[in-house]
Amino acid sequence: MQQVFKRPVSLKDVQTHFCPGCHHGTIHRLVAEAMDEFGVQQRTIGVASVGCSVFLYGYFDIDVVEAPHGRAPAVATGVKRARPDSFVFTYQGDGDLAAIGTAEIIHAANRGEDITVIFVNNTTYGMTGGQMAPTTLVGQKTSTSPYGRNQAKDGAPIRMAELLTQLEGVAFAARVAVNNPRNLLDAKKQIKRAFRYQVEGKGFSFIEALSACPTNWGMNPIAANERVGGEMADYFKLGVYKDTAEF
Amino acid sequence: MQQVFKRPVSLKDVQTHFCPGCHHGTIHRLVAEAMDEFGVQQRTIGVASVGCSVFLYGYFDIDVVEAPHGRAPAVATGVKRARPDSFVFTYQGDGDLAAIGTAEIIHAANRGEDITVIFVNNTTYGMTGGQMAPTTLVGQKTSTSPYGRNQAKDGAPIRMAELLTQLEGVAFAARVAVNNPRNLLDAKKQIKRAFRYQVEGKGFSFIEALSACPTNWGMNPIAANERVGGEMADYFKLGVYKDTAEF
Amino acid sequence: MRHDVFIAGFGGQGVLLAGNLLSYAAIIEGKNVSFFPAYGVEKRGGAAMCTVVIADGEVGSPVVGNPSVAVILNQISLDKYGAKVKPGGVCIINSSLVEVSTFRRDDCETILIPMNEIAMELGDARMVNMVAVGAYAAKTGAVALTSLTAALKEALPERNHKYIPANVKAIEAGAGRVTR
Amino acid sequence: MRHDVFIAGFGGQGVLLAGNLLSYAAIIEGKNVSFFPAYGVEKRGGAAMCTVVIADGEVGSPVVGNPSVAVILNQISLDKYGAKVKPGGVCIINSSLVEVSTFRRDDCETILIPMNEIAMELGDARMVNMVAVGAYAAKTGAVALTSLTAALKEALPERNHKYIPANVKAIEAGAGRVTR
Amino acid sequence: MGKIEIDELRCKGCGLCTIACPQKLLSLSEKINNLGYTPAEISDPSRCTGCALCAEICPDVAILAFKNKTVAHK
Amino acid sequence: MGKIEIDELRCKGCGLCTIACPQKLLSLSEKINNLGYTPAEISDPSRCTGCALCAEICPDVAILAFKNKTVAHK
Amino acid sequence: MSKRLFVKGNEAIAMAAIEAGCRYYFGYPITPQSDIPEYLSRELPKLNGEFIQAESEIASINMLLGASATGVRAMTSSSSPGISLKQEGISYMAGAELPGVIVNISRSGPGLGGIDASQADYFQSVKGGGHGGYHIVVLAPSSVQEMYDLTMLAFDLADLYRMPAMILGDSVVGQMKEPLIANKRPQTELPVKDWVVRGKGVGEQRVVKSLFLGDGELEAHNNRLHDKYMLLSAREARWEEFETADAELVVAAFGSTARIAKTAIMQARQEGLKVGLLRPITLYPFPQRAFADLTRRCKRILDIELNNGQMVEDVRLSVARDAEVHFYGRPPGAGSLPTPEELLEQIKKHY
Amino acid sequence: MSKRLFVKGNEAIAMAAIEAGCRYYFGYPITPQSDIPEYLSRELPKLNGEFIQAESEIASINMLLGASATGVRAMTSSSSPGISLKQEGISYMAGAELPGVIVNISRSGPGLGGIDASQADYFQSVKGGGHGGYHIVVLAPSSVQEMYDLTMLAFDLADLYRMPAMILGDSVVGQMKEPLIANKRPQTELPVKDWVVRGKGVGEQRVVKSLFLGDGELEAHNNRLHDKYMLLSAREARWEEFETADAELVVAAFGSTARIAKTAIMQARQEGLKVGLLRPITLYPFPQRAFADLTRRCKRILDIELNNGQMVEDVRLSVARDAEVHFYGRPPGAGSLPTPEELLEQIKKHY
Ligand SMILES: Cc1ncc(C[n+]2csc(CCOP(=O)(O)OP(=O)(O)O)c2C)c(N)n1
Ligand SMILES: Cc1ncc(C[n+]2csc(CCOP(=O)(O)OP(=O)(O)O)c2C)c(N)n1
Ligand code: SF4
Ligand code: SF4
Ligand code: SF4
Ligand code: SF4
Repeated sequence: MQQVFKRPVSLKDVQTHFCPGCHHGTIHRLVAEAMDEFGVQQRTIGVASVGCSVFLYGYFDIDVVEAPHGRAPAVATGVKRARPDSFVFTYQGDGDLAAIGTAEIIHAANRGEDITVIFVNNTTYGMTGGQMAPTTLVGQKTSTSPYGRNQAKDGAPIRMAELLTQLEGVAFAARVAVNNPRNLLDAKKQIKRAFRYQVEGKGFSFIEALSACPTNWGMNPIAANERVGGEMADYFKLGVYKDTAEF
Repeated sequence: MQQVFKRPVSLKDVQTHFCPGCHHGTIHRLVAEAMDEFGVQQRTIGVASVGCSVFLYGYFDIDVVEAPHGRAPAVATGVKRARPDSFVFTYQGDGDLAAIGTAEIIHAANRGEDITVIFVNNTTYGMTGGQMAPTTLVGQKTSTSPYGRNQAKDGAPIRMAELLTQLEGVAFAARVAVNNPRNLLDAKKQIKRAFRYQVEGKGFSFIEALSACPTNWGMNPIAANERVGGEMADYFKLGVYKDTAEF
Repeated sequence: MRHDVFIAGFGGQGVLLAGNLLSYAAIIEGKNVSFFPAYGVEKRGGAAMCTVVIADGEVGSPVVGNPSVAVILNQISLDKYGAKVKPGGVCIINSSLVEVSTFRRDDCETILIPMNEIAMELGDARMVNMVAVGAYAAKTGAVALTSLTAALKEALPERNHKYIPANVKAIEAGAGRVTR
Repeated sequence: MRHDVFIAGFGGQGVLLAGNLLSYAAIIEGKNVSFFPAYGVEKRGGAAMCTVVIADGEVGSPVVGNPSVAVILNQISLDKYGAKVKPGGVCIINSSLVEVSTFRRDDCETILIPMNEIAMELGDARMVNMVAVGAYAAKTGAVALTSLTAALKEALPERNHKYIPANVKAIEAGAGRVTR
Repeated sequence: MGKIEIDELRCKGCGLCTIACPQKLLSLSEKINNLGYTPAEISDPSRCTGCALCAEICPDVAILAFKNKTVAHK
Repeated sequence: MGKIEIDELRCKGCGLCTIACPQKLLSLSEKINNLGYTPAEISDPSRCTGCALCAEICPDVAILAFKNKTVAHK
Repeated sequence: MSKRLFVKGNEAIAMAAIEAGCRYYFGYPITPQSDIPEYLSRELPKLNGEFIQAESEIASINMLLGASATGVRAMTSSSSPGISLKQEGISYMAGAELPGVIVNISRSGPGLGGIDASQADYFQSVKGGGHGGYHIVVLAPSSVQEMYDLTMLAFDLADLYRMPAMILGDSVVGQMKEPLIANKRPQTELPVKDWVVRGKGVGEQRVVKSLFLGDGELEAHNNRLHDKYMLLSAREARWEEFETADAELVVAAFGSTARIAKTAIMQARQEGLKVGLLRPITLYPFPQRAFADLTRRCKRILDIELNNGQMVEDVRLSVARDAEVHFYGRPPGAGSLPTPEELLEQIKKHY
Repeated sequence: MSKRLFVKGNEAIAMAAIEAGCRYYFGYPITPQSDIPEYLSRELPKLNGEFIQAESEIASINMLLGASATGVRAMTSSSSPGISLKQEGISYMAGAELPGVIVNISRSGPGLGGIDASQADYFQSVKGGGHGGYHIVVLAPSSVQEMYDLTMLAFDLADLYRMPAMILGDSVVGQMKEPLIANKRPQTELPVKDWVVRGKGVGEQRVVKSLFLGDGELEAHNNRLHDKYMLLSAREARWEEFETADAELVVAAFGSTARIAKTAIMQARQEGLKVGLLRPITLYPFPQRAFADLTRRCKRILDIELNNGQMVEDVRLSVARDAEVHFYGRPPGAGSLPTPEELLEQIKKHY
């Protein structure tokens, strides 16, 4: 029998610290697969952000720079400008990218930095214990929105893929999910497409991946997984928002 | 004879420090007129930003809080939440709002803070001596883009009115200019409309005013004024981008 | 008198509740107490641990290097904290889950209690923590059993007050396993 | 020897160029020099001012409280800096634009030169600064006139080198107005 | 029908009013004010309609405008 | 036609594979692994088609999949 | 005796803020202080207050600045990296003489470091981590009760002296639970806030700012601030002395370290060593006089900190010229909290 | 003698950075240092370098962090409020042991303050304005020539010790023009950067980080950093002495103030007063030994700063126990630069 599924080479063979059913693991794997596919592992410099994905270097077998919370796009800019021949990606949560790091992502995107951004949207701050994020859905209860997110006071959840699409510097933007095989296979495709932009020097590429955080949603993994395809995908529509290159 | 044009009450009768032909003066006056029109002077708290408009308190006869560079929307949020009965506006340059203050404007707008933002876009950092701004046009020479803004490295000029329009919290957004009587009269109208949103508690309103900086553009005032209606308005299209309320 | 204790186990074994209960009991007795939980990264991987210090006067340090007693609810905890107990101290160990054959502390008293079995017998495996606290209180006299049972009302959320009688039984069962 | 001077006027009167020229002349003579311009807010409202210190040895402080000489090109500057000149010092004043009747410094030498007129006569009102520098150099001997003329090449951008002969004339005209 | 008053001390001589005036009545004078600027002046006051556009465009509120028996333009 | 290998030490018992399997062959076992999780198990291995969807969805790469004589699915 | 509650240190801060009349909170999540925003997000809405989870620490400190400028009592909290981000805003608040309480439940660094208890932000807090040479009040609680009481004091001192006040704690005092008597807000005579922006009405314009460009204006402003700091120093320095009367060696320590040291000192006393504790409660103003007075008699100080030596400089600057100041530091990190036993050893070493 | 150019202090820094091999600059405009980015925006593109005007100071310091992690020489510059914003990033760089040069042409504060020369960022610079108890190299040039030479030194020290290095100046040294000899980059033996990220290739994974969560790991890391600081202190402290040999009073001052003081000292000497100058060139490491040695003989120090007293603490901590340290400070602002005449008066007062 032939092996039809194996661990990507770029992903270390270790246990992760992620909670059961957390999609960070899946998204990590898809990113590693894309790295394998394009053969960029050896020239990749990953930029880790602060959040549940802070241990990027523990899981990917690549060089990694750790950025302060929210600043990964700026760090990646410094890395890529100094080493234009390297493959540079950031991996950021929604607290990291859509709150504290708003200015950095917008301006890196606007400059059209030749990097790839993997943005994991799980509608909460995972690592710090489930506080409200800019992406928390209206009505969603979190540890700092105990009565549910109130649009009148807290605003509506922010749609980063759509927002960034407005910027000329963005070459590719898509929102994906990994909650079922169909979405997952599409996610795989879009992540690879995003990588291809950078591999061929075609500019800034952005993937927003919807992700489950069973722990902080107070749900079991299956229910959490369902929420991704349910109310989350209802609000954060999956799809390719911008695709400027012909390959 | 009847006086058909007079100095608005909310504007102090003093000489400004603005350079000859600088539109900051005109925009100040229009804002003061809107204040007079709605009779809000006495309950207004202005939030000054850092830039050529830092002396807001010297020109408007209102209470003023000075914000650190870029942070006026956050300061205004604190003011308005603590004093919901006051009329709160920020007045910010393009370095202030579209560069260092990107996160603050996006999130104040996204929360739908009940404030009015006057954004003066003069495609440069006036106060610090004419460096490149996020709004500097492609090819424009500034003291830090001596060879002209290079889109490949510096990105395209950012269109804040359009970008903010994407956010649900934004109730009203318009881009105006004051370079000729027609545009000016329209600017007056839109500024008043923006004020009305706050006066009637209808949410976040945003005015982007194109503005000349003859000094740092190295142009005489008339040529600078022409540039506003010319290449600037070509790229930064005037108009109302969002207008959600019926009055 | 000053009593200090480590309580350690899996998340889910009710380690923090045990520490809280002990603390409330001390407060009821008019004593001072300090409860210091391990948190954040330390508790990743599902470990739970807390330190409780009870004193008549000032509690002093909430941080304890070598406690006089350790209440050990699972294997990992024994491996991590068993060696820290003060010479002459006591280890109260949940023998249902812990293999003590490799644990070498001739200078400590080791009390083995099959807490899971006892809790099960009383009808709910989740009462392991109560068995443990009962044993600790009875062994050390840090707080009276009556204070513990009185403290249940404070330590448990309202909705769980219906379980108080069962918990009292578990405390007593634990206490019954030790002699002072 | 140590020479220090304030040069002050409107923006547009070439105050900074005058200071630069003096500095280059000092460098040509192998001296040390420090040129410190007022900047930023201070220069708002169109004022321009700089301090130049020239010394054979270390220049020491680039900041001068009471200069031995002030070169004053307009009224505001006299009002602001006239009083700061050291007792026994010299004020070289552009009498074309400055009303000196209210200026009371019996302890200073006051040299009045109608610089605008002189510059106009030489064909360009913008050479006021050259007249002033010439007068300063001649009065103080801080630098030689030949050094000044040699320095013009350094201080002026290439495209303005064609004006050097006119500037030299202006320097000389200024120098001709003072006796040392 | 109309009249303007130019505050020569406030005027910075930017010239914007000169292009705003539909009648082309305004120009910059030769004389210099106390800040070194050449203030605007009106050439033929009798032709002023009191449209106030010069006043509107002036960044320094250096012009006041008057008109005969019409409602104030806002 | 197919086969999967579940790494019981890596499995965190999230159950996502149980809903991904088109044949509904997977379920969580009763036994607890060294980290306190109940790992997934396959009930009727002979019915496994080797479609690898369980492996794809597993966040912990705890499943490897094999198939007879077909090209690897990527 | 009123009822003793059993409360986490962080929560005690949140409770005290409410008791002190604070109804406005602006913050951004960070371990190990998130209990504070979590508590306030539950309670403030009930009191008609405002809880904003801001987009960042920078936004938080500036919302605090804005709210404080209107005269309300307001607060922000964070932990070390977040506090670094607030430095510009703190400097602006100090410059504009705005009250406002800032809580730093600090963690270990530098950089991302870890989340364990640390005292390595001492310098940042007391010397001014921001630019421009200002000071803020810095209070260092060492028990849950003090987390509560000093938070109320922080609001009062901030209002009394028109300056930001900081609570500097760590995860030991933040995460531990202890009995708490929820004291009422002290009756402090507070100055009228006649400087706040409120809409000028028919009155005078008011401006809250730190920009001073007139000749000599900024210097005068700084000198006024300096005078205020001197006054603060003369009036508000607070410290605890424990067993110092006959001590031959005095331990200097603050916050959580002082708690650990206290047990070590009790142990030392049991062994017959005459050891005491001088615990600064206000880190700024630093209790210089207490050290000066004490070292007129006792010539041996052992300064203990969870860092590589920071407060020890202020101790050295305060003691009598002939006093010996020794230092023992444990830079923080997972597993690096000193134990009483360990500190006892250090005491014996320097005794 | 090579040709003497006539150059502005700020430009000297930019020129030196290029001579030192720096090809990457990230910054955000702020007075009074904008000459630096302006110069580099012209020159770096010609050298195939990268000049980025970032969206903020925070982005700048983090771009520096990223570039530096790849091993290139890189720089950022700003002024006080902007430097406050960089504190978190500086702490991360210190924690990750990244070199990189940071220029602070500081201005007066606190808050927005003004743009005049100030030395009120001394504490922020040398004590660590960011969190976590780290240090960075801090160099204080006092002439245009030193702006140039010390910038090159900053790059070397940063690489030698794997830590950020700061140039701390102000508008006096930044805006003044003086003759400059554009020295060649010194031939320094630099360690191989075997820690940089570069794409692992077939080699070992490399990680640049400041997170250390293992038991005892972060403490060990901090202790290693501390050892490095001690080494730096032992080897790299630099200072200038002027007329100290027979001095009965020595002025301590750095940067622009030292320049002003020098003239005052020359005047004092002319009047027969035996006065000298001890000017720290490295503010961190502070030249403690120089002060200790000097005050074994000369017991009177007059510390002069453009602030209300900061370096004076390090002076007090360094001098012999029986030395008297006096302080004269002018907090900065428009019109508040002291003159030599004024300092002479102070010298006489304390002589
Ligand atoms: C400056 C700063 N502020 C706050 C934090 C605390 N913090 C750590 S991770 C995190 C956010 C985590 O949420 P997210 O980015 O959504 O990632 P997730 O953990 O959900 O994957 C925060 C706020 C920090 N480390 N630094
Ligand atoms: C934190 C910080 N960074 C930089 C500055 C310097 N600075 C003052 S104003 C300004 C920008 C001015 O440009 P803009 O906002 O476009 O307003 P304008 O002057 O053009 O009206 C800058 C960068 C500052 N004061 N604070
Ligand atoms: S807390 Fe949430 S995001 Fe973090 S590992 Fe657990 S499930 Fe994943
Ligand atoms: S510099 Fe530009 S923006 Fe500033 S006052 Fe002058 S013209 Fe206006
Ligand atoms: S527009 Fe105003 S400032 Fe400009 S020239 Fe006319 S009157 Fe003068
Ligand atoms: S998806 Fe993976 S981790 Fe989850 S139950 Fe299945 S095998 Fe286990």
